[in-house]
Amino acid sequence: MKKLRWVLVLCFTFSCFGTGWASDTIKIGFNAPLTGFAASDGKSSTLGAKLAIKQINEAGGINGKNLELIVYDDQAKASQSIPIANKMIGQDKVVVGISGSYSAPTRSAAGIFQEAKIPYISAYAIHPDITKAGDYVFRTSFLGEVQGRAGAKLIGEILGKKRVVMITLKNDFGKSLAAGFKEKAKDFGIHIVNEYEYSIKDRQFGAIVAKVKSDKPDAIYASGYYFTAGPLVSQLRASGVTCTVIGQEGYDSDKFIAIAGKAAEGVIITTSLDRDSKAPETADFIREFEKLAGYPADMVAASAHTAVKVAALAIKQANSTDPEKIRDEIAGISLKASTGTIEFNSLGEVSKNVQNQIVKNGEWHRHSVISDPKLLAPPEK
Amino acid sequence: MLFIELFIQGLIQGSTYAIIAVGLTLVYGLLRVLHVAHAGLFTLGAYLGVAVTNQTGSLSLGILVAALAAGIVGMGIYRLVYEPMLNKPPYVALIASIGLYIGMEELFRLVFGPFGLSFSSAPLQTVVVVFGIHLRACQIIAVVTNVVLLGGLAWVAQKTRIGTGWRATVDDPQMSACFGIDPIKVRYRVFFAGSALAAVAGVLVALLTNLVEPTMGAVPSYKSLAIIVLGGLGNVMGTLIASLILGIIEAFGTIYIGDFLDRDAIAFAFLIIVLMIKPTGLFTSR
Amino acid sequence: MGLYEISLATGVGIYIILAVSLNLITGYCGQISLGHAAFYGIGAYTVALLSKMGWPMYLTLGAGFLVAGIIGTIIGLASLRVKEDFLAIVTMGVAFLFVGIVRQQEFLGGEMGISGIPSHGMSKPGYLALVCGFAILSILFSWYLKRSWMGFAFDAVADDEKTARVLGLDIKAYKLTAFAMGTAIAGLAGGLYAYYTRFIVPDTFGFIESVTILSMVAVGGIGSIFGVVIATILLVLMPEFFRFINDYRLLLYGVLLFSVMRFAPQGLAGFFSYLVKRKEG
Amino acid sequence: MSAILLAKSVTVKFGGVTALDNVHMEVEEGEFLSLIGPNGAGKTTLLNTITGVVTPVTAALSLGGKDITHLSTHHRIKLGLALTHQIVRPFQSMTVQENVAFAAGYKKVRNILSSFTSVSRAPEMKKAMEFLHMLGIEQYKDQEVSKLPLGVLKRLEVARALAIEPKILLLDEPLAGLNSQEAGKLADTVKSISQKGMTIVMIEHNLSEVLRISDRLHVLDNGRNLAQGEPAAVMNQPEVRAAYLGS
Repeated sequence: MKKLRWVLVLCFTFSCFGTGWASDTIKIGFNAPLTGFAASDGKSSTLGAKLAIKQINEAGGINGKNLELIVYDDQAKASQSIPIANKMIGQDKVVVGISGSYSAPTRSAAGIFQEAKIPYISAYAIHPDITKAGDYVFRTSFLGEVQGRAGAKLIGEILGKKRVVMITLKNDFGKSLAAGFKEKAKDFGIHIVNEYEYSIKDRQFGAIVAKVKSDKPDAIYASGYYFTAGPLVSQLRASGVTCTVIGQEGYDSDKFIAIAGKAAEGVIITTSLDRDSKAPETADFIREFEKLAGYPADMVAASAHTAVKVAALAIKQANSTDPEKIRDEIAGISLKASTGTIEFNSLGEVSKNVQNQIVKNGEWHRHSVISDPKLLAPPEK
Repeated sequence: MLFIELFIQGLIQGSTYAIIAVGLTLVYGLLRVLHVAHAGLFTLGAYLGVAVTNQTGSLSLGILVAALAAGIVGMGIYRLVYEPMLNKPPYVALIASIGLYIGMEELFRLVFGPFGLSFSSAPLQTVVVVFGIHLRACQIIAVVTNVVLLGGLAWVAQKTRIGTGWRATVDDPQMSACFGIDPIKVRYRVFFAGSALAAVAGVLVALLTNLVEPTMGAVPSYKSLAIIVLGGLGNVMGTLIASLILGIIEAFGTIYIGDFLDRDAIAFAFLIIVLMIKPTGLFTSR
Repeated sequence: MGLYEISLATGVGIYIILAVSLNLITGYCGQISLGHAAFYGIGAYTVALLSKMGWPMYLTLGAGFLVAGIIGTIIGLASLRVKEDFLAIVTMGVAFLFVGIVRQQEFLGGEMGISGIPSHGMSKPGYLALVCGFAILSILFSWYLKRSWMGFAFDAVADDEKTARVLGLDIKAYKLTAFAMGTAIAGLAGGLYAYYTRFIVPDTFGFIESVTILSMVAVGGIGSIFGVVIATILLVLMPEFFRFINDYRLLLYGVLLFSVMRFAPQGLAGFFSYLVKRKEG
Repeated sequence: MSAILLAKSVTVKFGGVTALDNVHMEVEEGEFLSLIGPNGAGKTTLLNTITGVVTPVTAALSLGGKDITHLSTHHRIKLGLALTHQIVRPFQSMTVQENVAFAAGYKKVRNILSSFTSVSRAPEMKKAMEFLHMLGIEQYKDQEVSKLPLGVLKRLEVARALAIEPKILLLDEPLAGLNSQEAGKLADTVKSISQKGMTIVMIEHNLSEVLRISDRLHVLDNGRNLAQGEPAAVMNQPEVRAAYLGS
């Protein structure tokens, strides 16, 4: 029994050696939730980023040097991403940071990268404050508000449904989508019958489903991730609610269809990964990702892949590892990536088309595209 | 119409809480230990239930394997974790149990992957319309299993010799030992029964949501603690009733005071109000 | 000391204040609290709101300290009515209530939390010095408390309430004092955290965080000051050292918690005094 | 001599059972009163009612002339009451000397602020030695309580109760569990404390010691006053004999 205590102490002291031995690779930092409730998105985004790194290194790297991805687990918690950001900047000396995580950790890391004047790209976190941290912070996906407005156009104009019930996931993702949706609902003639909120930990929605049924809406605008939307949609259908359900990029994974099963048929989502896209970047990405990961690509993987490609191109064009030069290159970049053409405005936001996907016999397929620059314009300041 | 549906949904939710919490209240009644890792057995049961059903195609075999495995693991936890800590202050077992739960959650993620498991074709999903209310077979079965299992357990506790043995050991282990009841055997039986029930609850929830994830035990791990306090510690019937009441309050709460308190806050607000009025919980603890 | 080390040290400093403050309640007075992060949160939100209104730092930190202490006393009053078995679960309820309520109030930023908290205006090393100053202050305070007659009274309450009452001790007053002091200092830690991250979300102050703090006190050895401080440093730095094995970090944390409680239930303090005794013996 | 402790019309019910039925008891300053009666007569319940541990249905309690019926236990203790337990309850985390020293520091823990400002324990530790010496257990002063024999722990209880300098000391079966030789010695010690002027009320079944050291007896039988007065006279009363021997 005594020996065990000593073993515990010894193994702990041995582990104190850091891993920062010098090498001639260009380091890119990557924080993602590898453990905790968001572990699935963490894994997808990390694999998406690793695919991009593999592709770039196989094509000869950048100016003769290979890219190295430094991955850290932030458990989707703000308190975890602060030391990570400082470690990436201070110890690993990354030239660019990329967030493959949710909004809370991304927001706290963005402030640190801005202060250290090192460019930081958010792959899919949608909180408006991220890019407000400063001119060194960029985002390759559209904001929650923008996607919410697209949802209003999809329901009100494209589908022509007027009586809508909103089921909002109570976190920053759900709240900013709802804000965008409400902002444009009237313009598209939508009457919001009711709005219900649920917590990210909920999987059984008996009460909300019962109330929605009594509201008898034409359509439901429900925000959530696949692990909440899957059960929600299947319980809606099982209780006899037949109207169309509109979701967002949070649903965008084959796991959603696996969970909801037949109930997923006909669900439409606003996202940025078009499975039926003819564009080579997207088609290649979908094929390569499935080969690497062993499961079909999802929006989170595509976003991380895009963010790494943006960083790599910027380093190549800057032809140097000076963070300031890389930042300027990112700001002026124009790249056709798996999630659309990436061009940043003065605030570091992108303006790209919204790909609407629909579940048809168990697979995501293109439903329609929204390319209304005025509607989808991200904030400037 | 809406009220009936909310009431039924509350019953369904309450039933899953009850089956999990009953194991916990028995363990607490017996050892005064807050067995947080009990929720890990709930998740273990869900994983095994779905995995076996997907392989063999038979749900009943899945439930059986899940219950048996969880029961054995539960006994193992008693022997390796709690037995050496019985004479230690209560927080020791509490922290060890929380550490164990975190470890179990991580093991599930490492073994089964972060994406969670679903039924290849979820059984018991046929919809039955009962005077206008659409209910899935699994929802009805959840309530029925709860009533049968807990009713049976309460009957065993009241009427049979084993049951009285359990209750006697809860009241006074030394005294019941004088009457030939081996308290150690009773503890193993209680851990087996409680863990098996948690596994059954796991499979039931997997049927309701068709999603098994490493962290699915997080909510039950703390909510069932609130329930065993409400239901009176070690009191099976009390736990059943407290779980159903909580399920119903949560169902109505999410709709009517949803924008003031979230689901967990409603449950704990209810608990604290009850404790302020009656510090020993809704029912006298055995 | 690079950026990384400073941010880590500041985090450790804040956690030391938190663990020492919980040790006052759980260690000295024997009241198990699973809701301590709620007062950490009350301090953080108070400071966040007041600092955005332009209040200077020492005023906001003082306000965070007081508000958390006052609410802590009220919760303490409620907890006096409850049997000690239920106390842990009632305090757990407090953790969920706090997050549940804060998440719904718009003026507290709801889910989005509060961002744009003004900077403390000091350099990073300067702020680290301030945090360490407060940490040392709280350690000295609890060291003094242990020596004072109040500490003696706490030992009696923790040991056997009924006997202490029969010796004329006002048990309720002492429990409330422990609660008030512990929650107030936790509020201070919350305020320091608000300036450290400059944006706060409700989930940071939930049940999981309360468990982390209680684990630091238990692993350190309940009631011992230096054991708790060492355990805090260990439990904050351990995940950092094992950063490179991302996938197994949380598993290791769970295993560490479990094995310390299984093999050294008196915690590090007990473990060291056991070594000392064996050397002398 | 005025009555230092007055307990009038004390009625206590536990559920349906009437533990005490309109009991009346008076204790004179400086006297050594023993409260006797068969098991279940309500002796300990009366004691617990006086200290406030048990809340009576009706009662009028006064200590040193002040009404203490509705005061909380620690207030009553502050007014000069002290109690030892039937089953010993030493502070496990403290040594023998610390147990008594804590009680001796009762003034310092009276209010929160004074407890915070006072640090030195030396005077109380010294005072504790006096009480330990009085009870003859000073040689155990540095020992952990968990390993000590019952006799020493019984004396520790008395020493600790004396340390808060009460006006009246309530002893709940101090001799229970001791062999006759230890019981005799402890009885003598308690008698010497009484002779120094301390008012004592003792519950005890060891009748030979009770008769030897008590000034007065008060007899209870299933919750009612049976008799009270000078020891020898009380024991000769037929109803007292019947109560003990069971008619």
